[in-house]
Amino acid sequence: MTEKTNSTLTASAETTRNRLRAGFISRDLYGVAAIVIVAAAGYVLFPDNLALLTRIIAIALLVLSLDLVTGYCGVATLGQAALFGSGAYAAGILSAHYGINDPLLMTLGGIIAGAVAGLVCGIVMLRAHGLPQLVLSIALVYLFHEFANKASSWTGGSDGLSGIVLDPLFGLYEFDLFGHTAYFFGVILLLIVFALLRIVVRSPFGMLCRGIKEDPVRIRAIGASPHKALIKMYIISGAVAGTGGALSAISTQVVALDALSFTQSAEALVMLVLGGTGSLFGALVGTLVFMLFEDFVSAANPFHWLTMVGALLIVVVLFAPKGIFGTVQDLLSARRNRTGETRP
Amino acid sequence: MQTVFSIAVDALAYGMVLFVISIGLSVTMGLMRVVNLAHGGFAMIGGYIASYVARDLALGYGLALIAAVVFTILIAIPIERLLYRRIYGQPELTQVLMTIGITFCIIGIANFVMGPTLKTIPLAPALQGSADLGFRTIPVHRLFAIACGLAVALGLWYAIEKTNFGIKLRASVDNAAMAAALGVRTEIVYAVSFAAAVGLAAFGGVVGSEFLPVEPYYALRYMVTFLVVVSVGGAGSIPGALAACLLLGAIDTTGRYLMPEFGEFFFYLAVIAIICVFPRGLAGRAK
Amino acid sequence: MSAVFEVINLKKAFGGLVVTNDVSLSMMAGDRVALIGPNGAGKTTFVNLVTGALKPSSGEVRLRNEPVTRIGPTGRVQRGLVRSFQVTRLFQCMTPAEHLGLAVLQRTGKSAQLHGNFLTRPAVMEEVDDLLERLGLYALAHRKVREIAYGQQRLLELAIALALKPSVLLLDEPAAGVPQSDTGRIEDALANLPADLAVLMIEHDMDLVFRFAKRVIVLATGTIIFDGLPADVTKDARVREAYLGSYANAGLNA
Amino acid sequence: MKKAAIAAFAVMALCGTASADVIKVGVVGPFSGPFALQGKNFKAGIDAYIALHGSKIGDDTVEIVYRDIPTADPAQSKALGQELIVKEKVQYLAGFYFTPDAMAVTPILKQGNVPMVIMNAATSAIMKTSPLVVRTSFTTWQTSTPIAKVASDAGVKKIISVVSDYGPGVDAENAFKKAFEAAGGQIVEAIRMPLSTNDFSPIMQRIKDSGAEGVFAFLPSGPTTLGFVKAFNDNGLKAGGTKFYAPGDLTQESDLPALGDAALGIQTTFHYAVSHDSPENKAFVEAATKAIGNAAELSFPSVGAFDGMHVIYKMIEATGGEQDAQKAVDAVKGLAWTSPRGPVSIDPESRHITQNIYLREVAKGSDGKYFNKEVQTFEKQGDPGLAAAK
Repeated sequence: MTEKTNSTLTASAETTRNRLRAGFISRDLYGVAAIVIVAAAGYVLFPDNLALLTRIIAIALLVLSLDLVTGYCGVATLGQAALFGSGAYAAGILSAHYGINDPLLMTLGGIIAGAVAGLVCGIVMLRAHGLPQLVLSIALVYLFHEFANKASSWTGGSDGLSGIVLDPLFGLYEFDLFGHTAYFFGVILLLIVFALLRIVVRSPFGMLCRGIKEDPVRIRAIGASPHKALIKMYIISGAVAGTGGALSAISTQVVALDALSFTQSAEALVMLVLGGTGSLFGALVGTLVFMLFEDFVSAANPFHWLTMVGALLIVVVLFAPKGIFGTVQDLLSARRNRTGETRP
Repeated sequence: MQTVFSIAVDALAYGMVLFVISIGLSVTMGLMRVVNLAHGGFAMIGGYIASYVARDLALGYGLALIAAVVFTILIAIPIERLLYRRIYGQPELTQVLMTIGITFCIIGIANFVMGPTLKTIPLAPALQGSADLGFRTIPVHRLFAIACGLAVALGLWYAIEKTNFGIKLRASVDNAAMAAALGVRTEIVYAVSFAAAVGLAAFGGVVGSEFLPVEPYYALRYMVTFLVVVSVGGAGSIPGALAACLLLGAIDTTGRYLMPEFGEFFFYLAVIAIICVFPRGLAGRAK
Repeated sequence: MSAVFEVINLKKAFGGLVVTNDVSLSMMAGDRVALIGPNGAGKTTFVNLVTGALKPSSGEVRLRNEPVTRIGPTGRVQRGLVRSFQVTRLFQCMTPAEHLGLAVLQRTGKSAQLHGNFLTRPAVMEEVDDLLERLGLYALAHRKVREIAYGQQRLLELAIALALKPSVLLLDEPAAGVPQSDTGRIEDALANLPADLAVLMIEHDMDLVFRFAKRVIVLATGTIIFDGLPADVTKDARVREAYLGSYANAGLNA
Repeated sequence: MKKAAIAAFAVMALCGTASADVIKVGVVGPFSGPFALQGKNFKAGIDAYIALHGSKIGDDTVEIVYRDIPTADPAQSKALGQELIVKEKVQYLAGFYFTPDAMAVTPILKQGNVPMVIMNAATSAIMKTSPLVVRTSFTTWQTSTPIAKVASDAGVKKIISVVSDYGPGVDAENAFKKAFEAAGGQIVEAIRMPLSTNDFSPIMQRIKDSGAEGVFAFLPSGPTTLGFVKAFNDNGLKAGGTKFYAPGDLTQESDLPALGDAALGIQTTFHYAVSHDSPENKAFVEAATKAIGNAAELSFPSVGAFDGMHVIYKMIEATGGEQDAQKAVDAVKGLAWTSPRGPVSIDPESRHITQNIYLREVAKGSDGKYFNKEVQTFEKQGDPGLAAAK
């Protein structure tokens, strides 16, 4: 290797590094801006459909939380709704049984319950790997579901938990029929969670988790415990899912067993893989595309839309195997590399 | 004592039905490394075909069973060529997405073509009625299901462990490139195994239809059950799957007898306990 | 001067099969020891016992006079016992800088922090850059590992071990799988290892052993049959007996 | 400022439909998924009503907007309800197969100035959540109470209750228990089994061991009823003379072909049998069969939907097409008419339908088809569940 090419390479490493450093803030800003723009566009384009949009936000939080454990840590789970539902029920029970109707306190309750559920699920889930782990997650979500069904004096059982009353947000904004307050509340929650998660995923801890996903043996060989890190991530994930659950409880004022269901978990996983795992944007894109597509086709043909959704999933696997966002990102970076090479 | 025997017989019958339906999935997941969530969909297609042949065409149960296996495989061949072939060796989550998509399509099409009502498969006269075991009576079709389970278990064990094809299959699984270099046409091995798995699914769908009635949502309704038994057994292991089915069948049946209101708890707690003790499944091999 | 690393009467049996039989050895700071032995001698088991992946049937492992036999693999790493892998175990989607950053952060107890990024931490980056430069990987700092050559991956493997600032380093065939053209760089890197580091290298390549080691230990069927100078190893009757047949004439007479 | 904007927007949204010629009715139901059959029946009932009575009421034209909700999913239901009210500007909400789905929407009715006509969801308590709810289906209490009298009239003293472990199952158990014990009978055991039960043999063993003379059972209509009834026969309970009582969900007409001979002789009480003999029902069945395509798929939700449309038409007549939810609901309080199921009326207090409950027995017709044969009538039954829920 000659001196000259060596120094060019070194210089290019230097620029890469600077680009990366600068990229943190700008990518965060792009992300926040993108959410704000999409949220505003949703508000302007579908002012009559804010309930759907709020629901998308709640599910997006669930999918983000799933991305943390599946996308960043490589733990496949079909039981993420256990965390989401715990948050939803906690928020709902606070209001319906304890008269705590402040939406912020209810959200806090949801976050705590989600984190606790995350801890419990994490401890159990990490006993196995691969397929058996997937089955553990299924067993867990069914246990949570059954528990909620049994504790019907608290949860309303299969009739759902109703009687959730809401104080105005900050004492100012009533939760109204059109769902404006709930929508804005949801958008703000999403922005906060997104910003915090951006910080977490590029932090040393985030890097550790990516390492665990790729090779836990190597992580142990540098003296870190994958188990501890994964439990921690599960708690964070639970808090995020709990936020989504609380938002769902607040915006709909009902919580039912489906919030804790296997179906909900599986749908979340489908949305995540659809968007692309291992990236917060992927989680958001997947949720948005799936929910909007489902809403569109199920309104267009309420009787046979499932086939269309199935076809969408197949098409995505065939033509965008890394998920929608992952594949777009690959295409863009491939183009950047090409243009980079042709530059003198 | 009589009750204990009685429960044991029920558990055995239920476990065997689970085995017959799930074993095909164990083959795809363990030997072909494809998380095939559409397995229940193929079982359902088998059920529909059998129902059509036996009920609408009145051609009899035996013929219905054969037709179900043959036509389900015929339906599955283009699906394998066009879709499954694209996901061999892909990450598990991609496989999950694809096979859930296929399941949705199968459900949607079944609902459209066959309608949402339950379909039954009229049993052959010889399988109707009950047999006397001395301490209790048992429906003959349950004995038939137990026999089918044993036959399938033995047949598969023989095919995988003792035949030339089994050797090729195991070689392809362990190291596809090496097997190909040795002249094994892995594509064909995979296609044949897939067809066998689908055929088993259809067979199980028909034999098990007395327990799990055929309707469009079948494909998703029992997906979890199949996935659980296969994983608890250790994907790819015939004895493992058999043990898991019998064990879980026993736990499920006993739980439902002793404390029906906590039946679900029992079952899933048992699943968690088993996996915690055997993190790779009952017959899981270290990787 | 006391030993930094000691293995005392280590035994491991799987059922009736004894794979590590009463092995004892000790190393001082700065030692360069090669552990060799024919296939099936129990080298891999020995490494697993020492790093804590396996529990011994009896015996003890000590690091700087502290018994670590009951301490798990991660605890031993934290106490300064670091290993490299025979086949590289790296994170394919991460960059060398990230690998080293993670190792440095882990060593300094900061790998669990939920904020900030190592690229923006001067203290971490200084160390990372230093390691990258020492091993000639600086230019590749931000390439994904799957895009870089295997020889360079081996160097990175070494760099990670160094980033953990070990007192004892277990190198499992550091040059395995590397094309001939690249072995020179690996040997350079080995020659430049910190002087006070105790290194135990498990190796097949006798040329490398002779150039690197000041002391050679031969393991055969789970027992140490030779512990002495490299110059003496080929003359030892038991070593010859252990190798001849399984290893034939290869390497030894060179 | 923001509030004012919202208010202005709301006024616009609400006034927009006041003088419109097209009156939209939003129907939420399970049109896909495991309960698609019931959703299909909703649509058949609605189509039948429109086919028989036209889509015009005075100058106004009725338009139905369908929204799918495959399983109980209140969050989705609320989103759909809001969308229908705010975006589609429906004046009436109808449908609702599951209780939680209905419960999720009731809190927004008042603000949206929209009445809700429940065409199925069968939990008594829904009626208390909003004064703008009217129900034209039934409650589980309503259909499960009379069967207790049937059992005790038949001289059965000891009964074991076996229900699916979810809201309606528990309702059925309580309703039966209350009525049966009041009639002097004894519930020897009450079993709640998980909804996902596939193999009922162990349950049958429990029934055998309990020493009861009869079984009261409740399962949601669909695949599990098939397994339950078959297990009942296969395990020799039917042959052993154990009596089988259930509300009519268990023998809904669309499941009968699958149940076949196994169901023969099962006694159930319900508000509607497709075989009901009346000119109104003949006309209804003919129209509904045409709408659904396959006669074998016709089942009870269709009649709830049919009568629901009747109530909505009356509401539209009473309000002259103006959007006034309270006025619309008030107008149908006490409304009485002859439905395909027989004489019915809307109870002014509870806004729930008062109707005849029939004792039926599964029989095989001369054409080889199975049907629910009405053998006894319990006239003018209200909802006993509402009182019990208090």
